[in-house]
Amino acid sequence: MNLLFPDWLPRSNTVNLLAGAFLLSALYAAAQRRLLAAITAYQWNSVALGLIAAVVAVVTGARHIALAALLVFAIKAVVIPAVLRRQAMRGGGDTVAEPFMGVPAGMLACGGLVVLAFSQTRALFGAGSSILASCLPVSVATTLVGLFIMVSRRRALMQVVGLVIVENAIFLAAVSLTYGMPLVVEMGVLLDLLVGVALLGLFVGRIEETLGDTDTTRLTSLKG
Amino acid sequence: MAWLLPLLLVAPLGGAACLALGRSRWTPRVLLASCAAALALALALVARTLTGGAFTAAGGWLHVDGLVAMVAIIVTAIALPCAWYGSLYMPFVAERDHTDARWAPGRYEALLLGLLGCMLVATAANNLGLMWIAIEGATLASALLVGYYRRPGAVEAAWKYLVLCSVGISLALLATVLLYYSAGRLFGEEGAALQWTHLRDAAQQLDPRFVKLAFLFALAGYGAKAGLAPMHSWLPDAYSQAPTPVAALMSTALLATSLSALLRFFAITAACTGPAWPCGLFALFGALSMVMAVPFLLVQGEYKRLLAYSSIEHAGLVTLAIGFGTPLAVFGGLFHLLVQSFAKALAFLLAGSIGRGAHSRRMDHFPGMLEASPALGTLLAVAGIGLVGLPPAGTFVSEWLALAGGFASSQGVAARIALAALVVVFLGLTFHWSRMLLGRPREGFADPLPAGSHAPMWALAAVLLVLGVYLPAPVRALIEQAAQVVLP
Amino acid sequence: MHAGAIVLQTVLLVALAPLWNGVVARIKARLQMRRGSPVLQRYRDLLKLAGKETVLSEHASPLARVTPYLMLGAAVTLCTWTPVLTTRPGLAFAGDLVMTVALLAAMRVLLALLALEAGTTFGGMSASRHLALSALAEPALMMAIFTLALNAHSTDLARIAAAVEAAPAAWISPSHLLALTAVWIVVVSETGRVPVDNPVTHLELTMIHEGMTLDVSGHHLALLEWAGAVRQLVLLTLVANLFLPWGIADTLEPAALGLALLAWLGKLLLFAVVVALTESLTAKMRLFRVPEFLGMAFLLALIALTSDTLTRG
Amino acid sequence: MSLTGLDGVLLAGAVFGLAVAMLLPVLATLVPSPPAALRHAAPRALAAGSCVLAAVVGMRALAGATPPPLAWWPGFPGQPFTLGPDALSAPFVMLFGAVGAASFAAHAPIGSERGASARLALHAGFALAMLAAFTARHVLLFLVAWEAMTLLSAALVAHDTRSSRGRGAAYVYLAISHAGAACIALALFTLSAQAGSFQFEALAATYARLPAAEAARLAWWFTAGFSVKLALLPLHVWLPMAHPEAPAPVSAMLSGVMVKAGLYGLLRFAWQMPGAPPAHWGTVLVLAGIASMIAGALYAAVEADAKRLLAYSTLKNAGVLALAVGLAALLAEAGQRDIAGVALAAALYHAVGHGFAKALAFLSVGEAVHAGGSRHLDHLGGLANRMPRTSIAALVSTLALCGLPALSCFAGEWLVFQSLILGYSAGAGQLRLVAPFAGAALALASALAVAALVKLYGIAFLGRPRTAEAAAAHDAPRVVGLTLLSFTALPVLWGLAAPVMALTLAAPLGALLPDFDAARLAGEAGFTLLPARVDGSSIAPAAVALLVALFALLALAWLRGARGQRRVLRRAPSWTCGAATDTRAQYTALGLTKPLRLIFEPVLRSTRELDVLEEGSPYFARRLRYRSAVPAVFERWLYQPFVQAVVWTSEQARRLQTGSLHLYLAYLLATLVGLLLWGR
Repeated sequence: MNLLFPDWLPRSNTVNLLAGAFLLSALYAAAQRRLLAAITAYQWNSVALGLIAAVVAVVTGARHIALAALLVFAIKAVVIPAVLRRQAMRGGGDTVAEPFMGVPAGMLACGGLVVLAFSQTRALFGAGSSILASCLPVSVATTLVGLFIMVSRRRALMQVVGLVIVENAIFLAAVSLTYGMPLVVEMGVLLDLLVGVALLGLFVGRIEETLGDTDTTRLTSLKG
Repeated sequence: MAWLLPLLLVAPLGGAACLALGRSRWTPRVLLASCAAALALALALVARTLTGGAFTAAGGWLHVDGLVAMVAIIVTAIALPCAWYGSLYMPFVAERDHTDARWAPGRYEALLLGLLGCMLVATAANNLGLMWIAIEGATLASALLVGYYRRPGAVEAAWKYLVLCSVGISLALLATVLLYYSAGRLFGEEGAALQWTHLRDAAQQLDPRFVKLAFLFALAGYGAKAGLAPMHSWLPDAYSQAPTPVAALMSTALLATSLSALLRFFAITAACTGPAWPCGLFALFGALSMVMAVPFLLVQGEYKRLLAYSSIEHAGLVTLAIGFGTPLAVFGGLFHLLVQSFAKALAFLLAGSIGRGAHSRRMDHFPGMLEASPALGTLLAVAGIGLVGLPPAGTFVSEWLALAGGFASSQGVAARIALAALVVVFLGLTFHWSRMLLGRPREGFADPLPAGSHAPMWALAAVLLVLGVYLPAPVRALIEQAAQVVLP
Repeated sequence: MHAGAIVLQTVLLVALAPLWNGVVARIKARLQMRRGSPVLQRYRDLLKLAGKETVLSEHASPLARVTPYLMLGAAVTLCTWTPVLTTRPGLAFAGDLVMTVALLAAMRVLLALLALEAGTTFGGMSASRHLALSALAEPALMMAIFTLALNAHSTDLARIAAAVEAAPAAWISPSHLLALTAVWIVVVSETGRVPVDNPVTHLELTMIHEGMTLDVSGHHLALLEWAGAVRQLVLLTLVANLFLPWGIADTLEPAALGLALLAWLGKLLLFAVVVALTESLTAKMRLFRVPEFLGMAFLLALIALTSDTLTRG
Repeated sequence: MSLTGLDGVLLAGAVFGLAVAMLLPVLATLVPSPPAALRHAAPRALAAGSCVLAAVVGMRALAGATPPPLAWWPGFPGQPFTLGPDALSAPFVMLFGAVGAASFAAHAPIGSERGASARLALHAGFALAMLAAFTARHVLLFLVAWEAMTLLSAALVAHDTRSSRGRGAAYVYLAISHAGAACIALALFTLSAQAGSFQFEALAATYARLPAAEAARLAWWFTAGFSVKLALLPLHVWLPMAHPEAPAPVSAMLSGVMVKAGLYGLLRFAWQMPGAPPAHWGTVLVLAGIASMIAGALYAAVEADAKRLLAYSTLKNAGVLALAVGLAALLAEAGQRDIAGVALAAALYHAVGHGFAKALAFLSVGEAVHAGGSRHLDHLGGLANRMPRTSIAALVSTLALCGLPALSCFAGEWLVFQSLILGYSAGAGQLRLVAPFAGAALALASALAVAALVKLYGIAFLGRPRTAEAAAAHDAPRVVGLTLLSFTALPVLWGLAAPVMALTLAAPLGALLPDFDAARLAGEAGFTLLPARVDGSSIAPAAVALLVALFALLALAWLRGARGQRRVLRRAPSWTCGAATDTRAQYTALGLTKPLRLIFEPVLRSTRELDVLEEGSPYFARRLRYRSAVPAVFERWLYQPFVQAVVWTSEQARRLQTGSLHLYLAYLLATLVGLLLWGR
């Protein structure tokens, strides 16, 4: 069980590194004006997640985590970006994400969210346990950043991207904190995620066919 | 035990059958049959629970106690009348709006049953991960149902519903993970830390910091699903756009399911950190939801949106009651959760007949219902009585029991706020109802559905009224067991 | 139970009631340098009316045939407990201040209803004015006597009289005088005297009391007239014995009673002179000034009450 | 259900009878072709009978036979529901029974089959709820009954589903009453939480033990709640709207009995349970009472709608009740407990007396309105010769409401005056200041009420019919007419036998003022009514009535002697100074009290407009239109601003829901951030 306290692991630094990359890619996505670039950022985000999963798998030697890592690569880094790209192309090629606020302001906001997340979650850990020390704050921060992306972008697809980034963050927490939940659960989670994204894609399509484009700020016929 | 798996399986199987049958005259019957079977099995489950107490099944994946049995009863008992009504309503809509032209046959039934199955699994799941998956599944199924009519409004509502609830759901997943971690060290075998029963039994040893964090995320996540303010924004759109039977089911069964999921977290947190902290948060969000619903109930033109806000208010009342934390209040809250479902479902089903008959969803377009159609008018009156909580509707007793427990509790202020909110809501709803029931009816209003469509509504009304004057011992025992689960 | 006293004062009041009107009329005539009708003329009128055929409106309800009798009955009933000669009238247990005012109100109600029986313009008009004025007069009367009642700690008329007599200082107290003025105004309006009303006119624009009996004739009219006279005399007696109870007897010795009788007659004569003077010196006021007049009475009575409170409170 | 003793059986009979009477018409509609008897006659008779039973229970309870309460456990948490009269509720139960019986007997089916049976079912349910409200001994049962009473009567107020007036009235009534009920429930549940029980006995025990400040707070909540039912200014607006709209038999119960439920609540929860009302309670009630009396009488005087007029007169009498109770509280506070007893006796006696008179008034006027086809007095007239039975009842009730001696409303007001005078001379605290004004107000209000009621009877029943309908009016159906006539006995009896009847109130008085000896209210041989003081004044209503009759007969005899046996009475057209006038020459209802309206113009602020439709010669227009209205002051200046403010705020608040998904997501994000920041 001492596997749960892997302070002595040199690899923990790699995990920290990857976690940093994870957060950075999320921020990078938040900074994007262009849809496809944001999707790419998400792809990098997923790759970082998969690497972390892999490292944890190696560390703990838990098979199901390795499997989870594979799944992450397959679904999050390949399938979902592909789906999103196809939607983006159908939605008129390299469209602009049209943020409500300028990039610098958005970055400032994201920075604030990250600080908040770190300040609120650091306290939860003692000085030790470095992996956790970096991963939970990162995942919470990324959750908030993902939410912020959803709030601040007009394009329906951008909101999907924000959502999947949030999912990534949570998956990071799952993998890093608990070294993976039971396999079945993770399967289910991933499956649900897949279906969810498919559905979102479906509705993006419908929005397009009913509204003519995917600017979600126009979706205000129901109010009061 | 023997009843549990069939209960969980009957709905999905029926759904698959519907899908397979496609547009066949058997499809609706299969739907009805599986709903009826589910109700029967749920009743059997209740009997089992009342006699034998709580039990865990399927290697710790499933767990049945008072709360589960109660929610299962709510889900199935509402699903049957809704499906019954829908079997008359949906064909009518289909041939009027030609919806099925764009929609593969049998899928409505399949989705409905899928939703039903997911809700039942989510209710009976002991493994928090499984519960999460089931609720996500329910969300997806209901999202498709919300967008069933492909008109712009429906698509918009479905989109908002899907996005907001997915975010909420993922926060709930984070909560699950955190809870899992907080117990990570305690249990040997993998996955045990996801089992609610284990967590509850070991609540004392859990790491309160993580439990608290988990509860916060769960509150935001499952709270959004249950429609607590300020995460409620999707709710009026979804309820007003979804097909009538679906809206009825969502505003009652899905609400109960999400609340029960939230209550699982609540129970563990209360056992770990002591009840004061989670109760405070519950009271806060409950009172907030009630107050938030008030202005929208006062100034509202659309009937179904009105109902949506009213269900926000009721969800708030239940949450608040549990936040009071006194036994009487918790009993009242859960009783309210049970009895308001019948009032709300009745009100929503009426929206179908009346709205279609008047070719409008605006309340000022169907005045004088008592005269236009005495049967529908009477039902509407009963629904109104149930929603505002006047005798002899059961909601009267439940509301007052909940508040009575509140005045005694440490949250007396919240109780007074809730009372004030209830009074103002009463003013609003009675105003709208007086205009719908009385006055000179519009020309040419006719009940579009066959008279048989009244039967399910009468059934709901009967339960609502009976529970207002007499609470049978089994029901009472059931609610008490459920209260035991929430706050031992 | 001194039944004798009761019968005596009742007979006295009922018998003398028409006389007082005659006396007033006579004094007025003298003031106007006329010989005037004989003092007993009123009795002759009453007897003549009593013998006449009575014409009843075809729209009148059965109530119209009962009302005159009830009016007289109520008026005479008042006489049984009004302190006339002694502060120990026999039937004091049956009625007190409130009962007196209530009976007066009852007579007013019956009279107003009677006025509406025939369904004519004049009936309605006078009934309307009558109701309006009495709505102000009744409370004023109530208040005025109430002032005394508060000092007497009782609404029993005889006790009030005794209390006032027992405390001579009270006679000149401001509240007492204010109340007296108020009650006098009320009596004037209740009895339909100038400046509120003119008992001899039948000009529809001005008449109040006469209009209500316009459709009444024959023995009904006789009963009404007599009832009105008795009521008026009772009111005057109340003023005389509650506000100026000089000479009223505390015992039933003949001497005291005789003295009381003289004092009472004297006061009535005094009142007659005052009324006659006002009627010949002042003009009748416009109808819509009358409410102010009565409102003043109400105000005075109220001031009397409160000033009493403040001075003795 | 535990049935013990005769009273238990009687009470159970009344309850079940009313329940069955409520359900029968409903169930009858399920039968394909129900016999008419099942739909109306049978339930109506059953309900009337049950009310008689209730009246008997009430009287026996007054006599001291209070049965152990019926108990039934509906399965809700807490103790079983208990139901039974006690000393305090006894007079109200009796009043309820008597009025209820009359109102059901007079509830003739009108209009469509369906509507008639629906009305009857609602009526029976309303009666059942009221009986339960008076006899409940359990918090939850009391609230259920209280709210059901409001809801069902509101449904009856709106029984004409097409009348927008009825709808508005029902809504205002429901809204205000529910707000009041919320205050009551708040106090009740706070109390029951501290008592740990829903039973009234336990509540009373706890209530008396509470610290003074807290007990006072609860008492004020109760007062606020029950003042709504008692319709004290400014919570009265619903009464003149709602009472007239209901069917006449229901209006009789509303005005005659339900208003007294407010008094019952005040006495029970703000006086009996805590042992004594809180400080300043008396003053507040006295002032509210004075205001209600004068406003009620004044608006009644200028009202032209027969049933609204009666409703306003109810407002006036509610004021009298409040005044009496307030006086009692002040006197008890000042230690003058025997005088306080007089004031309380006044309140209870007047409650019952007014209940009888007002119920009779609504029943008879309702018949007249039905026969004349309009509620507006100017469309009636001359009914006395066309509906003799009804008009007798109307006359008696009108005179009784005028507060004339020997009828039911006189003794109560007399006792009020006595307590005023005695309290004043006893120098009881604030009373020295209040008493004169209270006396003046009471006198003024009575005088104005006289004007109003004379108008009611005089315009509607006397004179000439003003419309063809009124000319063609027929008397009420036989059963109804006989009901009215026999019910006439009650106000007369309550007036004539006042001393004896006052003694029957000993039990409820003892429940409120244990050391008050009610026997001193009646003089020797129960012939005179006394203010509990031998040295005080006294009245003998019966004696007065006898004297009046005696002298009237003497006068009759005298005339017989004076004119021998000649035929003396001749019918002839009315004498209008020689002119032949038609019915329009009669005074109108508005005209009759126009002088009053002018006198009180500054208060009423009535609006008048006169426009000439057709000019004739310069001085004589051919056709005129004259409109006059008395604005509803409280609605305009008190309630409308409140409603407008609420609606405006809601309009502003609705901007939260703009439909923008991003905004909603922002809410979620903000909530999350907030929870993370301050959640723990």
